[in-house]
Amino acid sequence: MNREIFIEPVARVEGHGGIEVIIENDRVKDVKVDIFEGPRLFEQLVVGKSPEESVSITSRICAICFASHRLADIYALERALGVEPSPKTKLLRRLLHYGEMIESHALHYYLLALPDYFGYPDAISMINRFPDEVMGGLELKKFGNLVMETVAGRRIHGENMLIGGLGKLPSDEDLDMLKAKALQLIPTIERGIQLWNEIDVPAYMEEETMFVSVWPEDGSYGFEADTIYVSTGETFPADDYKKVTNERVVAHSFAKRCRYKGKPYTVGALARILNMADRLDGLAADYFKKLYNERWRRNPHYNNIAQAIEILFCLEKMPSLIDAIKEAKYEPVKPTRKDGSGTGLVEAPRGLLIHHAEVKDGLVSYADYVIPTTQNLDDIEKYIRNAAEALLKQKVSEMELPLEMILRAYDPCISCSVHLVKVIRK
Amino acid sequence: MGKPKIGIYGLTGCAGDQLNIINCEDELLKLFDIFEIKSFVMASSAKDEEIELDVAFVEGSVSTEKDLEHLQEIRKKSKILVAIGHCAVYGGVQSMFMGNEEWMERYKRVYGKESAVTLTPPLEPKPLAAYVKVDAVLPGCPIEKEPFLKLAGKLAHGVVPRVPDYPVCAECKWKENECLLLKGEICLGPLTNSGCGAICPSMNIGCIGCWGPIAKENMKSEAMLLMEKGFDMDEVAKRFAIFGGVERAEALKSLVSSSTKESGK
Amino acid sequence: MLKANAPKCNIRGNVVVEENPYLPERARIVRKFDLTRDVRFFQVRICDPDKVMTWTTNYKPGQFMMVSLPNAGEAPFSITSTPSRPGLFEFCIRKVGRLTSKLFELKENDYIWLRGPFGNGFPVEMMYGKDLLFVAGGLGAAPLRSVLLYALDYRDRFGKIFYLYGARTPDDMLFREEFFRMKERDDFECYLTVDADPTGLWPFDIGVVTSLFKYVNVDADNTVAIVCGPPVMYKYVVDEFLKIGIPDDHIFMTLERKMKCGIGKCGQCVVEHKYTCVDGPVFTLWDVKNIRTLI
Amino acid sequence: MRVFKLKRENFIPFMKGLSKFGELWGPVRKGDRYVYANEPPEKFVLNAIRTIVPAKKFFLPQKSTILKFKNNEWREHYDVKKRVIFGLHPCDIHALNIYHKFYTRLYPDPYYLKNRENTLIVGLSCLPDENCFCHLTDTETVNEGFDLFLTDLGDKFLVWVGSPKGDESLKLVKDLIEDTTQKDIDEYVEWRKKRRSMFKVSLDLEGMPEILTFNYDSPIWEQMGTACLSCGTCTMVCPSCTCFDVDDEFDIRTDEMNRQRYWYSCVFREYSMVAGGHNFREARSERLKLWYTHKLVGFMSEYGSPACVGCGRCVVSCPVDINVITVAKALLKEKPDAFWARMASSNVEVQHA
Ligand SMILES: Cc1cc2nc3c(=O)[nH]c(=O)nc-3n(C[C@H](O)[C@H](O)[C@H](O)COP(=O)(O)OP(=O)(O)OC[C@H]3O[C@@H](n4cnc5c(N)ncnc54)[C@H](O)[C@@H]3O)c2cc1C
Ligand code: SF4
Ligand code: SF4
Ligand code: SF4
Repeated sequence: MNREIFIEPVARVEGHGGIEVIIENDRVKDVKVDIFEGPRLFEQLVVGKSPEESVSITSRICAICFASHRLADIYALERALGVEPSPKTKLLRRLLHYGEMIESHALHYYLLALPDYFGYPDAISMINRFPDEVMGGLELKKFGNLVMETVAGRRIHGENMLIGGLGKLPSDEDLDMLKAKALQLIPTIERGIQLWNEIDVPAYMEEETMFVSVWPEDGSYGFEADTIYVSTGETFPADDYKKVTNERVVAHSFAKRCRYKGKPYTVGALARILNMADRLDGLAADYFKKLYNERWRRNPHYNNIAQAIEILFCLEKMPSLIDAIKEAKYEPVKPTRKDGSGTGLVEAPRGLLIHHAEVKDGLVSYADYVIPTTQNLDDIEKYIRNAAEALLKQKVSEMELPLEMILRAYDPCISCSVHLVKVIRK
Repeated sequence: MGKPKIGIYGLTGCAGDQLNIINCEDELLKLFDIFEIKSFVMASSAKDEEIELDVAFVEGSVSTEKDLEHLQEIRKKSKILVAIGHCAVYGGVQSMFMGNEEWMERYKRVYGKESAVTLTPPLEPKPLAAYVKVDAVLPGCPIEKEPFLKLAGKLAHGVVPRVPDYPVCAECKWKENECLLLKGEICLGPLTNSGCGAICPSMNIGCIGCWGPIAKENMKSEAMLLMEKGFDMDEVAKRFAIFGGVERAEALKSLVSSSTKESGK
Repeated sequence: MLKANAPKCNIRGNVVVEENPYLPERARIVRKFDLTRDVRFFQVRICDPDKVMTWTTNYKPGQFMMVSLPNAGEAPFSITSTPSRPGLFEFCIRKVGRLTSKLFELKENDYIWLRGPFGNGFPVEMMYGKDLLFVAGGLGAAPLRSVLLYALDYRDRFGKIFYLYGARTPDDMLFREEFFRMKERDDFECYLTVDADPTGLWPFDIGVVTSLFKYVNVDADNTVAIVCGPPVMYKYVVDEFLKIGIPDDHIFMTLERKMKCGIGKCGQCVVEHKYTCVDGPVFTLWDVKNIRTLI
Repeated sequence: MRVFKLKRENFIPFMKGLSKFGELWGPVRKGDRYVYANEPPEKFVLNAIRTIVPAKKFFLPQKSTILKFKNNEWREHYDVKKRVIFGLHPCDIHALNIYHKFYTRLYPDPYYLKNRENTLIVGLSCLPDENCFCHLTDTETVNEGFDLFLTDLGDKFLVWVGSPKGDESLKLVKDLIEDTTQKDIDEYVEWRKKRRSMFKVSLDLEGMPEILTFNYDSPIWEQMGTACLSCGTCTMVCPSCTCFDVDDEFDIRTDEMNRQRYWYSCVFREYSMVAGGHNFREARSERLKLWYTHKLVGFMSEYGSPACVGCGRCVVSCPVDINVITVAKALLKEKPDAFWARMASSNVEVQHA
């Protein structure tokens, strides 16, 4: 019973992950993350490809956060090729990003996390007790999709966002339609946020940790930047990402893990909201202040409510963003050089995502991607171990769900998978 | 006939096809109503793996021994097995270098030693049909909602659907687009299965072929046409390969080798 | 009952369409049984009682119907019954694909939908007083049975009748028992053959269908020959007809093409300028010589 | 035929007046080409040449539901709108006339007829570009098949009335039109002369039916077959191509079964494929040969004239240059400068599955 942990560096892992908790003599002996996702070798697939092809290929890394991957790749390659996109392009990218945040967070909060807290196998079963909330969640998810469809061309793997510009600009009518819908949905997410009050957040795993996120230079709350912020107060330029992530190969596992200064850290909605709390405004700030307490810094479950607040944030920002898009000037921009390297930093819904690319003679020569889940794994293990120790006395079958919920709180791409945690008592 | 019992499964891929099923927001309840969903791990933790299935939808490529075992189990218990998405139907982008015998090399470049993995042995990614009988396919990276609902509508009555015999260009013309090939851009529409509704050409972006190669494609003609438009053969061959799947990878070998001969002259 | 309408309209005028030729009529399966391993016989009755008689008396042998099931699609099938025995339509259907597999799942009393009849059919009036020579191969017996039964029902209107039928094995022969019984009749000559007889119990000829021509004895100038079978068969059978001396325009054959509408619109059955669904499926050898790629 | 005059400044009010008949559709710009779109008349491009897709889309839409099935019953389904379609050129109207003959013979198609009945066709004169060849197909002028037809003479239009429906529709704009004068007629004659002189293509198209018949086994079919992408573009854009396919679609949202028909093409692989997998036209060259013989010969014997109206859409749409002009040239033994001819003579050996 000595298995090794297997995580592909850029793997998307939904449905293919598992965590094994081994208990021996009433002590937690081992917590193991197994990820069965087959290797797809993306970093190798793009070598020799043109930058455009790289962008198309890397958005296939993940369906739920294809836009983040695509944007991270575009940023990395634009930096490498000396492209400074026009204002409209930049703003449309932000809109796409908001769409993805809303879609992904709504999917996770309403369809995957809430059923756990309320004791249902899925959202469909939850519908009888919370019809408005569940339908509202679907409504939000649908809106997120609509935003992505409008801006990127389709809900998943939309090809419209290109290096230096777009294939086709969305029409003003379409944008106005999005704006109107965003305003309509604000009360929906408010109701969703209020559900949190009914939840008794488990406390058995609590422990302090570090939070890492982007740090937009203009002082706003946001999802893209050239700077990384660590909750210790330090900042790093994008190209120095390795100083933070410190990807290393652990002895017992083939997977790379990340630690900052030897300590595990957390990325994601919770990290963003704690790091950039001062930068929130509007209703999002109000709800955050109302719901915040010191436990947020010790308990990963609060990632879920952070997601809900971020949905609200995106909806609130959307109208002014859309106005700005309509005003802004558009111009497609061509690469100014054929060689270079660059790092793209974005916040995927589940946390900091880094694409680093090097281009030689117009073709990608090297690529390195650091995905949020890799960064969270050590913290996930830590919290699961804490919880397992606290719940030791319980029956195995009763332990599994609480442990699974911790993993799921991270929305770690494997969140959709069930029976993730296997407790083995020896 | 009672409600057909179905299962939705994922092997190695980006889960986009399953996600797009979940993305059928307005129709999801209806789908749960028409079918008895026995397993859909991505959407529900209620599952029943023992039962015989009328239809199994499988996404993803076979990329590990574990994938293969899982697939064989699913095949055994299902009457109709439907491959959904490019990975399941053609192998996915991860199979673009299929057959060039360097897979282990690339693998080691990412993972270091080949022996370091003991969890489940990795396999070179392949489509489902490389291992089991597949009764119907819905290509696409990812699948689209409308074709999926149409497929589901057919399967709801036990009718096994077929992919259309016409390429993206047909849908592109239905949408009244100008042809990008004529404008000198690289568009894989003529070689690609229809179904997406010609999304990309409608946005002035050449089709990259994500619905996979259409049966009996005329790759030679398109390749030569693009060469006349000023692309070089390697560039064209590379583009063809990205979503070309396993079969085209084979065909491309001769395409590339003959072009090197040509340019050697 | 759909009839081809003469154009009632010019470009300026408005037209009133009395019937929608795409609209199927509901029918019920009355009886079904297997003729061979993969061919099933269906007797169906139009559900609307007012239409039962008009529909089943107003067609010609050799015509076909578009048979459909919702979702499984629609396809042409020859009517194998004869208007001389009204009340029911009969079809022989081979299981080959999407629609036919669904048809095979149906039980008695289940609904199916019909449109038609379509196609030109055999010109039976033109055959009056003539000797008839039928040659059927495999499933080709389905459309020929319609004319054969028609001719037998109006036996006195025709001269000598020869019916030659070849199948791969005894098990592949459609209506075997029916033909066995017919062989007893002395007002027409029925010869059956099989390519091979694995059972060893086959009492009649063994060999390809052309080997049965040795039994044929007709007045060549006054004979109508009718052939239907797999495409490969036509050439050999036609050679035999020509050897006997039957004129080109007295040799009829029914052909198969993909059809989606049955009324000369979808285009998929087109051969040069002929639409197999409205100009066929019955063609003469003369047509075949003039319309390239017809067979 | 009755003719009136419409001052140019009255064009917009005239169109707005007609739009009381129904939705107004006309040619608007899309990229470098044009499409019929439901837009205000200010956006219509009066010198537009050949829309990407012809007006057949109004009568047999790209995809439409013809029947619906519910409770064991099939029902007809119509989705008909009253429409004014403006901007059809003579070739387009000729093509519609072919459509009309085709769809009303034998078993009149009720969907076509309903759409036709609810459409007001307003033609528009045009000046040819280098790809127009309606002068070779005898379709450069048109006498019937439209309700109204506008000839653009610069500061004014001549308005020809082609049907009782057209006559009726003029009541909607009666204040805007006036009688013609001798001067208008003289100008019109001048305009025709000018138009005639602008055609560039010259070719013996009249001889095509015979030439095609004689060239049935010509190797050029094989050459074109190796280049043809089977993309179907030529048939989608050709205003006289009529083929469709039918499929049932069960809409799980409404529990309704829709029998749909959609544009299909003789160049598609399964066009002539029958049960058992036998394909009567397996080779691309066979399918192309059908296209050309059916359009240029087959139609002759059925309707008295070939079905090509010289609009030039296939000429500007086929990515590999297979079109009526290059095919005709090749059959007439003029070596065309077309991609497929270059491909046939190239010695690059590309093998593929
Ligand atoms: C005038 C006429 C009369 C006829 N009369 C009879 C009759 O009396 N009895 C009878 O049994 N038949 C008859 N037929 C033939 C009958 O129409 C076909 O058998 C029928 O269309 C089959 O329909 P299907 O939906 O079951 O098959 P389909 O699902 O349409 O497919 C049929 C077969 O075509 C092949 N095929 C088609 N598309 C594909 C694809 N994409 N991939 C692989 N294979 C493909 C396969 O081999 C498949 O099995 C007649 C046809 C005509 C034109
Ligand atoms: S743009 Fe692309 S898909 Fe559209 S017709 Fe041209 S080649 Fe085909
Ligand atoms: S146009 Fe091509 S690349 Fe775009 S979605 Fe369709 S198949 Fe994929
Ligand atoms: S064949 Fe070509 S030129 Fe002739 S009508 Fe059709 S598209 Fe126009």
